[in-house]
Amino acid sequence: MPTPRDIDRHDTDILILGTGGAGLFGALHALQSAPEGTRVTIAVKGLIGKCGCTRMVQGGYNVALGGGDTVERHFMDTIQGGKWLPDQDMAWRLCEKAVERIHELENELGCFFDRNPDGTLHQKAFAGQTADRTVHKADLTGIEIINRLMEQVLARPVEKLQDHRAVGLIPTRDGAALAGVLMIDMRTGRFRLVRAKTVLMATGGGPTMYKYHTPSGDKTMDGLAMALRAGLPLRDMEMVQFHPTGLLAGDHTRMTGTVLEEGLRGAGGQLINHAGQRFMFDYDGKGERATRDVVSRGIYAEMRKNNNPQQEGVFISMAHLGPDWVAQKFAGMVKRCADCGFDLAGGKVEVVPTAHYFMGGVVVDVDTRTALEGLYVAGEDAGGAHGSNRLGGNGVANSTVFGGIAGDVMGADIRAMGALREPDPDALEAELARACHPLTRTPGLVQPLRKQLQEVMWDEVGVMRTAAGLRRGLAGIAEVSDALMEVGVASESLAFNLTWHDWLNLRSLCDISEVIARAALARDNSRGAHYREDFPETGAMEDSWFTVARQSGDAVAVDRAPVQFTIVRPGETILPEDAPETLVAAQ
Amino acid sequence: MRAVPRAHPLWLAYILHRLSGLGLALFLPAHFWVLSQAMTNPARLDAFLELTGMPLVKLAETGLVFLLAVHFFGGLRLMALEWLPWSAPQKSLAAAATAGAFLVSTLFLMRAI
Amino acid sequence: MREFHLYMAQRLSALVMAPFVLVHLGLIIYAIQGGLSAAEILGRTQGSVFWFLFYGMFVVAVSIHAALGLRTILGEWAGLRGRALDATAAVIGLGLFAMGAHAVYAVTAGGPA
Amino acid sequence: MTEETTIKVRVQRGTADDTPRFDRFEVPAHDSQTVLDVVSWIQQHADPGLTYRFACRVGMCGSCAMMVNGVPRWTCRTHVRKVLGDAAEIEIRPLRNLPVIKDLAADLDPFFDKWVAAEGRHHPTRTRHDPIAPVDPGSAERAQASAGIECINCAVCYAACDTVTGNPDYLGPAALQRAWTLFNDAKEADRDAILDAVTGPGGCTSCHSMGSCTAYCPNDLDPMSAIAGLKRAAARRYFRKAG
Ligand SMILES: Cc1cc2nc3c(=O)[nH]c(=O)nc-3n(C[C@H](O)[C@H](O)[C@H](O)COP(=O)(O)OP(=O)(O)OC[C@H]3O[C@@H](n4cnc5c(N)ncnc54)[C@H](O)[C@@H]3O)c2cc1C
Ligand code: HEM
Ligand code: SF4
Ligand code: F3S
Ligand code: FES
Repeated sequence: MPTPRDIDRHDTDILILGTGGAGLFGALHALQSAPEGTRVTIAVKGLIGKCGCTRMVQGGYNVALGGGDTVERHFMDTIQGGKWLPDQDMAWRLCEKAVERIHELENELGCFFDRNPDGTLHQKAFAGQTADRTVHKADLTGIEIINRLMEQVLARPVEKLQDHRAVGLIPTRDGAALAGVLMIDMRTGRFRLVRAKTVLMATGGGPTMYKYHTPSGDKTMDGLAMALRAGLPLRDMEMVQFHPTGLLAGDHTRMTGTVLEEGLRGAGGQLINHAGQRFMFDYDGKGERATRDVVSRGIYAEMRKNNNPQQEGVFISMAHLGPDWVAQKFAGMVKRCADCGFDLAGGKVEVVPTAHYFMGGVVVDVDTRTALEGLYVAGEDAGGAHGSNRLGGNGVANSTVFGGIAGDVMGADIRAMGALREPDPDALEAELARACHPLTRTPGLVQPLRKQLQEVMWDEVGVMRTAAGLRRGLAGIAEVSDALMEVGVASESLAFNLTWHDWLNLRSLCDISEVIARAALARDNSRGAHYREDFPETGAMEDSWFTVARQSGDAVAVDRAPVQFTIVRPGETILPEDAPETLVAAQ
Repeated sequence: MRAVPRAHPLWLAYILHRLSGLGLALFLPAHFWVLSQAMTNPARLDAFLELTGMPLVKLAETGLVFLLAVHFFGGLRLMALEWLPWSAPQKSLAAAATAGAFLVSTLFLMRAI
Repeated sequence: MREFHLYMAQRLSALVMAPFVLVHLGLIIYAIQGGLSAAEILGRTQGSVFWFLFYGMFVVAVSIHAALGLRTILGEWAGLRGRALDATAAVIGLGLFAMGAHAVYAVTAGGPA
Repeated sequence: MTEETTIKVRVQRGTADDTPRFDRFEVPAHDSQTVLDVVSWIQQHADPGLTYRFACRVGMCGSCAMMVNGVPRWTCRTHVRKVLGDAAEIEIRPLRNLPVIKDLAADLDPFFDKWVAAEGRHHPTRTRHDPIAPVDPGSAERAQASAGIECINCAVCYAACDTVTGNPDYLGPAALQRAWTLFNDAKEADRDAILDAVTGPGGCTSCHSMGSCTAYCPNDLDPMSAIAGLKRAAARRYFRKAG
């Protein structure tokens, strides 16, 4: 077993964890704002720019660019979409800075977004928006953004630690500041302690503890688990966004859970239940075109009515729109389905709601600073900007806006920071022991436990929740969690030992699953993505509060904190009096 | 050959062009040497040219002309592909070039016999 | 930039050769009927300024072209690099040129004025 | 699946230092099953030491490319049925033309170093404080630039190209295609720098138009034609300077 003496040590000035939109923008802006000679290091669980979810962004990027749309309108949509739970200062910052960020992406990084025939940017409206606001590159917006970011970062003098997994935040002895991050160099299996004056955590959350989930396989809530152990407060942890149409192809394939895009329903795709009937109009007047949370609940309810184990989900059917038209309009989706053996254009494809995005995260201020000096958090790891629900298109705006801000702020803050801080040896020892725990046990299979957790979370802490179910969920999580501590990993070779990392992934997922369930239990009303069958009311908007979870000793405590309506109060608006309700032409 | 699992028409055109070029380049010194005999030793050249009547040598000769034809058409194809702005990869061109090469060499063979 | 010049030299020499090859091929097909003889060849070429220029330019072009072609192949398939590669290609090119020039001289010099 | 059938798989093992060896596995067959699922099953159930790479699971990140029966593919988007055919066995090896880190995980650093060496990044003419450049989406130039823009840098083309195998300096199809995209971008500031970068040793002139890049790109992109575009542009510049 490695001891602290076996750890490789490495020093830098600015350390960035993760290379999604937040991490890469953090790196670029840190290079721009930090004094000459500052060392910037970027560490990532996979390869730079090739993991994480920013790459997977399909629909696009929300930004108000005139034509009637305003930052105020974007802000109001964000607040209303988040059911008055967002941190209003963060939401404002998001909407305001997105304008500059999209210019930066186009002008400085070289992104090319789709144009109108007159050469201006094309913008469309996602559900829940009152203006054509979403900038996009066909339905592969994320690839364009992350590739351009990646190539700019690769060409610059940053130190690259690829295949490096962060396993623990190591504070100073007095606990007042962050000293460094303990990592595993996955290629060699050796530990590496990287000290830095400032650390940006941008590991992208990722609700992959659900049986059906969309995010990339590398995302397993590591960042939030590390923050929890470091004693940081986490907010809105019950808020898991489900995308209504994930592919269902069996539990033996990684394809299961991946997204079939929103546009299919927008274009007139029909959802059909096991009895062969359209059902969404039973739940909402907008039918299949209702918002994500409503459609997800509709599908989930239909699934529960059906006991046929051969057919778990419902079907999405496009054929009535004309197979040729579908094949042309949704070429990418049709090909993706065809590759795994399904005919989206002419047949029907089985779908389920799938865990997509995590609104909860570390409590931060508008400058991405956290309660721990030296630690900054941006992107999906940070809570607050979306409240109880994220609008489609606000996710990548959030990660790029706040990633850039974090880079700027770190570059400025570092000027006032003297020497690197000394890590607390006890904390280091504890994190080391934690990561090495499975190496001391008899080897066993990790995957069945991951499946067990995913079933529990889906059944009890999923689309619809009850107090009794959440308690069963907590018991189930504890069972998996305890069992995991008895499963070992063969330790002859730790070099690129994926099974060890599977174990660590599941460790993070168990820890955060518990927080999700506890926060869900604490919220005795239904808001946005969180739906309690036993408390279907939203509660008074005026008295909105959000949950704050913290590790205290061995337990997780969940408190309530009132939402500060610093910009607008429920029932009011900051739009001019004569502003129309929506600028989007009716479908 | 290791690369065979990845064979496709354009790749075959490439390997054919390369092997024919290589073959020609190896043959060229011999060709020059034979011709040089014209001055120093015409009899020897004649003796050598006699040989070209023999079927085996004929076959080899055909092979050489074939190489030249293949390489020639392949080369033109390549330069056309690279320098003229084709909208899509012209696999048919590759096929046509090979076909043309075959045509020429069969013509040659037929007339020679 | 040097790499690019070599590329251009190879392509341009190929273009120069293209008409020569056509004529040469035609000639072979024509001449081979009824067998080849030294006298026949020499009768056509000796003392002809046209054939001297024809084959002379052909040889110059092919020396450049083949040497550069072999340079590529030696680089990719024999792992030769840098100085060694350049030197080998130069030797091949000069060698081909010397032999070719000798051959051209042999078949075109002297004869009926 | 009514009856329990299995798929025979041969997997290359070992690190950069070892001589590669092959391990054989029998993996339960399913209706919807990709090559990545097969590899994952082996690691999750049969041999916990097996190393491979993946992230997005849907053909967007290009992390999962491997050689499947000698052909480079995105394993996450390759249905087993497509490669099994009549073959009795599937052979899976790490991506060709790149150093192996361990088992099926290749080191992509050379690939990305070449992306950078080909000047594969935008050279700006505007800043974040300027308006966004209007661009006619229907122009011919834009069509050229857009043709290769959806490349996900999976290195499948790089693994397919024999010129890469033979010439370690060769920048390869993906990097060159990126350069061509930038060259045609109306917003690009420094086209000469791009041409300079791609006409040096290992540049576009090393390509023999063998077309394996285009034949195997899972995204249906056409790097071969992009490289031809660079050759054309370089030749044009050459004659312009000479004339
Ligand atoms: C399929 C899909 C479609 C989407 N479509 C849209 C859309 O159309 N519009 C929109 O606005 N949003 C969309 N989103 C959401 C959007 O992708 C995310 O909100 C955003 O990209 C998150 O960015 P990030 O930088 O925080 O994290 P990510 O981009 O996910 O990056 C996280 C990074 O951290 C790394 N990492 C994780 N753990 C560790 C560790 N322990 N150590 C080191 N590194 C680690 C990861 O490998 C990765 O590089 C979509 C998401 C998905 C999954
Ligand atoms: C007897 C004459 C010739 C000889 C000995 C010869 C030899 C060669 C050789 C050895 C190569 C290298 C092959 C490779 O790189 O794969 C080559 C390449 C080439 N040849 Fe020829 N060649 C001859 C005539 C021609 C002619 C007449 C043309 C065209 C009209 C031509 C066009 C080309 C082209 C375009 C290439 C470049 C191939 C590439 O880069 O992939 N060659 N030649
Ligand atoms: S061109 Fe195609 S094969 Fe090559 S890296 Fe890009 S997407 Fe992959
Ligand atoms: S396969 Fe290679 S040689 Fe050129 S056409 Fe493609 S890069
Ligand atoms: S896992 Fe991302 S492309 Fe296959």
